[in-house]
Amino acid sequence: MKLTVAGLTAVRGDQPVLADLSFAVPDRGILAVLGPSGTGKTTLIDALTRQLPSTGDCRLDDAPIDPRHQHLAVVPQDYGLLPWRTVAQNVALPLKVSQHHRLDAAQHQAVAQVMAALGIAELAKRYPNRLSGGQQQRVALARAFAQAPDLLMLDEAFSALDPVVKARAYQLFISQWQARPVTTLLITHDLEEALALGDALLILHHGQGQVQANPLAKVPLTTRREDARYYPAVAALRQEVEASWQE
Amino acid sequence: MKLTVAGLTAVRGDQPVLADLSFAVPDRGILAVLGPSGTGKTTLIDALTRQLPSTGDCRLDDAPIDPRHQHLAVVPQDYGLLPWRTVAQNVALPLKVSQHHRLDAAQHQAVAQVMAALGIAELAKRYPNRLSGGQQQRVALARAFAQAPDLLMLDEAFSALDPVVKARAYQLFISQWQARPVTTLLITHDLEEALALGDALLILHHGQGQVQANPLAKVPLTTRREDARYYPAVAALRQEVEASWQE
Amino acid sequence: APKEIRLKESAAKSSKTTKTATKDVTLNLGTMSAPESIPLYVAKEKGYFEDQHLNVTLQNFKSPKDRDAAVASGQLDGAVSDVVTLAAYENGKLGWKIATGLNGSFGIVSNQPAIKTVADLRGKTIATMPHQTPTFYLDQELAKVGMSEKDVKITEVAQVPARIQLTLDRKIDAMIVPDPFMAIAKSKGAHVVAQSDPVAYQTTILAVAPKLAKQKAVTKRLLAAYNQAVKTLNAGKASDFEAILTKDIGYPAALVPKVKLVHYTQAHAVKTSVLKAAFAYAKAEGVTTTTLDPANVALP
Amino acid sequence: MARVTKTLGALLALNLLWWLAAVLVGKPVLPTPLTVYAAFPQLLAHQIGWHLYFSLYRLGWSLVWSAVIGIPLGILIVRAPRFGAWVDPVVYLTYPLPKIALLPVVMLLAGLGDSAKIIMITMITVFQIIISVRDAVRQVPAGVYKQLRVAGANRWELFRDATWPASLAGVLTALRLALGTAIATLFFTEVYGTSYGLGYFIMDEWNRLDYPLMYAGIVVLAAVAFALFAVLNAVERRVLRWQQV
Amino acid sequence: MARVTKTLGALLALNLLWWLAAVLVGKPVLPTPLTVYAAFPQLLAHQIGWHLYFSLYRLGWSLVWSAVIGIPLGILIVRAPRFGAWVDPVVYLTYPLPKIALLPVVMLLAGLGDSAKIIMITMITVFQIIISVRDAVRQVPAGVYKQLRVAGANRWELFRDATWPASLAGVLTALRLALGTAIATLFFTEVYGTSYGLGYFIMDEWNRLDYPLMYAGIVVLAAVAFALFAVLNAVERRVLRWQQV
Ligand SMILES: Nc1ncnc2c1ncn2[C@@H]1O[C@H](COP(=O)(O)OP(=O)(O)OP(=O)(O)O)[C@@H](O)[C@H]1O
Ligand SMILES: Nc1ncnc2c1ncn2[C@@H]1O[C@H](COP(=O)(O)OP(=O)(O)OP(=O)(O)O)[C@@H](O)[C@H]1O
Ligand SMILES: [Mg+2]
Ligand SMILES: [Mg+2]
Repeated sequence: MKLTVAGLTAVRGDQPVLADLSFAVPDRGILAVLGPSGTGKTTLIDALTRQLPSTGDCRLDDAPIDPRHQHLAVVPQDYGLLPWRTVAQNVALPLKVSQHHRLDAAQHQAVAQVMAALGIAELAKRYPNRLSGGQQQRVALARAFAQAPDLLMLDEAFSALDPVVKARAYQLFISQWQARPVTTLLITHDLEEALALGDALLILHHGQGQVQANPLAKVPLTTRREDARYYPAVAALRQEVEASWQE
Repeated sequence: MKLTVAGLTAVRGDQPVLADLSFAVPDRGILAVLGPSGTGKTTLIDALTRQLPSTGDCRLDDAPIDPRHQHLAVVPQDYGLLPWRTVAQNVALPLKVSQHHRLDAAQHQAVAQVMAALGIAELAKRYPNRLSGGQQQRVALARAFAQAPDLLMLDEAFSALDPVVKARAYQLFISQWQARPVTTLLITHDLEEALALGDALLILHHGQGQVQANPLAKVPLTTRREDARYYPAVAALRQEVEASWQE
Repeated sequence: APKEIRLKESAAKSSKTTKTATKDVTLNLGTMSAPESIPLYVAKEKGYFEDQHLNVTLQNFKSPKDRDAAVASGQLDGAVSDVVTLAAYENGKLGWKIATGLNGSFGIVSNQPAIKTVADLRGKTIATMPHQTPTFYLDQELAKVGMSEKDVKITEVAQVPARIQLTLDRKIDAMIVPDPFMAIAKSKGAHVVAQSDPVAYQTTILAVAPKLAKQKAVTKRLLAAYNQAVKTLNAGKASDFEAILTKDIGYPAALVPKVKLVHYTQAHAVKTSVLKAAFAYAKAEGVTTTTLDPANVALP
Repeated sequence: MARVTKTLGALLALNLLWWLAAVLVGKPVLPTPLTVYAAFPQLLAHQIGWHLYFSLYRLGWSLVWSAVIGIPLGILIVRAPRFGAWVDPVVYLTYPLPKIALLPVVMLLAGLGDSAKIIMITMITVFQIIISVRDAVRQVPAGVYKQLRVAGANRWELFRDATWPASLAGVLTALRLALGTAIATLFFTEVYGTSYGLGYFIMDEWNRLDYPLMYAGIVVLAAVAFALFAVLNAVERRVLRWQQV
Repeated sequence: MARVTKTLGALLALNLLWWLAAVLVGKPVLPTPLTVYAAFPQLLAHQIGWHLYFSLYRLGWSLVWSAVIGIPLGILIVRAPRFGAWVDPVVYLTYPLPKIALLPVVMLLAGLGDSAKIIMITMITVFQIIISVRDAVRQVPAGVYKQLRVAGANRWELFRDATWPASLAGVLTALRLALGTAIATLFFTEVYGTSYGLGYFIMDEWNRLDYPLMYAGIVVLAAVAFALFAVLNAVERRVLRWQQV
């Protein structure tokens, strides 16, 4: 579904964070959101999911965004795992909650598959406080991937992973996305990640920003990181970012 | 001070995590610790700081490590900020606690400087639950940098920072380290980071690992990232890591 | 849950098999753990109430407060009470009447060897319940030797056993308690300085709710059963009623052989002079705002 | 096992202290443990079983009622803030009322039997449950609701997956407090309209100044309470497994 | 402001309910609010000021004592586990004892004066404080100690910077419960050795069956309690500022 954000304004405490922000993500588009720490990336997700009061018009296709009517999935920056639910329960919970019903056998299997792909199958019965940081992040990822949302939001969702697991998680994201393309908001500090996964980039600064195309947008997701232009583009992006964020 | 770890063995729950691990970090050395998610990097810090019962012999110079007798500083993976203390209080706290006394004027000034360098000076009076993820991490970094420890341990301490702030934090780390070199354990998933800051690398896997020299160890910290060999070394390390972690 | 009533009946079955015929009138009477309640228990145990076609339940109360709560809330048809409390009932506009005077008694008890007579109480600490019958009695005793409440130190101790203990430990010099506490205190070494005569001086009463007071025939039957019980009591000796004395009245079993029952009197009206004095006392103590008319509280 | 030995040790220590206190006081009002334990056989003759039975019956029902009223109310005050803004002051105004003063009203409505007693104990304990559950629910960090809300959880799901597990420890504290208080109030709820119950028994023996038997009753009461607390602790260990690190 | 209007609304609603109940019951035992408020002028003649003063004096001291004993004990049980393993069973065994049964012993040791009353109220409330503080401290996540320990904190610093702020909300709950309970127990602690105190006043009017005046006393008690609760709430808002998101 197409995500349209128009004139989004949000305040944290008494400090304005998002100032009349407008952008759009086409159906099945992946928008990578970059921006300095503390600029309002997480706030953007909170405002979109209505966890934070905000003004402005946020729509999925034609309907205003509402978690009770659309299916939203988020990997929050702090993972947001419920400490009193096991890993398996945490992964299954939003799916169960969003359909207000137990999982059927096919869904159970899908959950198990996602967990296996992220290497947390053998942790299924553990409680979150017995996991390492990266394992917790993978649980949060599995939880998002196990759903079939209308809008997927990842808030620095790969930051605590080692290169190998990260690559595997990218792969899983790509294959899931290819099997069932979903409009995605990908918040990251990692320029490589933004280029590797995003169709377009939004560089957020002082509560505002413009969407710009990813120079590698035409290269298929699966081969992008092998593309010769990848690392030069990272270097170019780094320069742009550094230039724009120095005040 | 020289850190010597001999035969360190630690268990989490009923699962052995560190198995007879031995390594040494020379005085003023920076050891970058890499390893797959869930392999025991955080456990290593917990064992060294005696937060987790373990067997083996861990010494700083000749004395067994003991937080009550040596001055240890940690940036934990989950930041470990006290929610009931403001940013400024959080930063000052370990310093105050380790000397069992209030800060003197010089220390207050040092604290303020570190906070300014990390761009959190204007957050001084906020409580941690009103900070963004990256801001929290910077508070944790400031807290560690404000101390003059015998052993500094950073657990993925730059993971939530945007490239600009991260570069600034690297710079701060380097300048602090040059002003007062300290034996450092740097846990990271970021190969660039390991190469940029580490003297030596420890790739931890299945609770064991060998220290290997950083190919760039001879290049000064300040110029390392501009060194022509930097990116090829990253690529090489990536290959080694991927090869060693695939089972 | 098994009903407690049934539990009691099975315990009491040894003495008498219950008649199965349903009774005309059901009455709920409140009793205190004091000798003036004994005739009621005897009437119940011997079946005198049943003979009068009364189905009586006796509700024992450990403290006057609980009894008065039950009285005020209309849970009781009659209750063992006293004249000053009756004034409070009047003050609360409950409309309760006196069915008969009872043979209760109070004593001034002390454990100080120096206190032998009421006159020795001058300046001493006396524990009681202020503004209540025990204090009313104390006032009259003091008046007899030309003293008043001002000449002693009255202190309130609501919990009777605590009162006894304080006296025994000489934390206070004397106290006013009714039987069986007097007996208990005596058995622990205290001595009685003065004691009201349960026959001549009657402040305890059986009071009845307005509804029952209006049913002349029923009160008559109630008092008939009472009189029957008094006869039985006066004919026997304390040990004949051991179960009642220990279980319902609260005498420690060891004391029963020493208990001497008073000579119980038949149902009768309380002397107007006593009522007048009690009501005057109630007015003086602020229990009531107006002086009550003794005629108003008699059965019609 | 270690817990059991520690408990036995504490029991022993408590008895020693008691014995010491009794010897120091040296009055019948505080008999030594030996005197009291010697009185234990008499308890049987006094139908201690029935006293126990009736007390447990009254305790059980009143705790069930205060839990059934208090826990939902405590949760609602926080989770339905508009409702809470009305109920909160009502709780503050009614909690400290001396419930005994309402005895006449309770008797008026419920008579002299078990229901009056159950209502009294419930009235006394329900406020403690409301307040401690409310405070526990208030301490639930806002973060735990976020994921569920984003997933479109309804009120029931928010309750089942966040509020309830997050405040369960507080609920158990509330029940512990209520249990202790309920037991301690037996002595003034079981003194009318009954001749059974541990409260009645203890007060009756007190009235007779039979201290050894009175203390024997108190010991039984303490043992019962301890057993009930142990049950609550076992429940807690089970339901709060996830907290063990 | 909104809170004030809600409170006033609740007050009004409570009075309406009371009025309705009184009309339905229709007995002097539950007078209507109007009758009770009409009796208010009489309170002055009854020296309500002194009754208030004495009750507050006793309440104040007993709460101070139970806080001074209960809070450290509750914290120590958790933070000094070896000590706790001994004390915990003692608390469980002694909490439910009917404290009134210990009245003779207390009187023996402390006489009839204010100290006996303060001891009684303290004995009743201290256990609630111990248990709820203990449970609050137990819920402090282990993580908050880590940084301090790594920095070499001593016991006092661990307490000052972690245990205490983390369990402060629980401590305030404990004080709230203790306050409510303490007020509710005045009615049986102020019935010996005194002619002053709100508990005495209420019981005395009960003895006279002067229900309007008795309820007037109860209303005063409720108002006092409400004011004290409001103070506690204000303290809480101040010290728990860091929780506001
Ligand atoms: N509290 C705990 N109880 C039991 N097991 C634990 C606990 N914490 C961590 N573990 C397990 O111990 C192992 C090592 O965890 P550790 O946190 O040291 O990993 P790590 O190397 O830091 O990983 P990451 O890079 O994901 O942070 C993991 O398998 C984890 O599941
Ligand atoms: N609960 C809060 N109350 C008040 N201010 C807040 C709160 N949370 C965040 N802020 C402030 O709002 C601003 C935006 O925060 P946000 O979390 O959206 O940043 P971000 O872009 O996600 O940063 P990061 O990359 O560090 O996660 C920051 O300046 C932060 O200090
Ligand atoms: Mg963020
Ligand atoms: Mg880790």
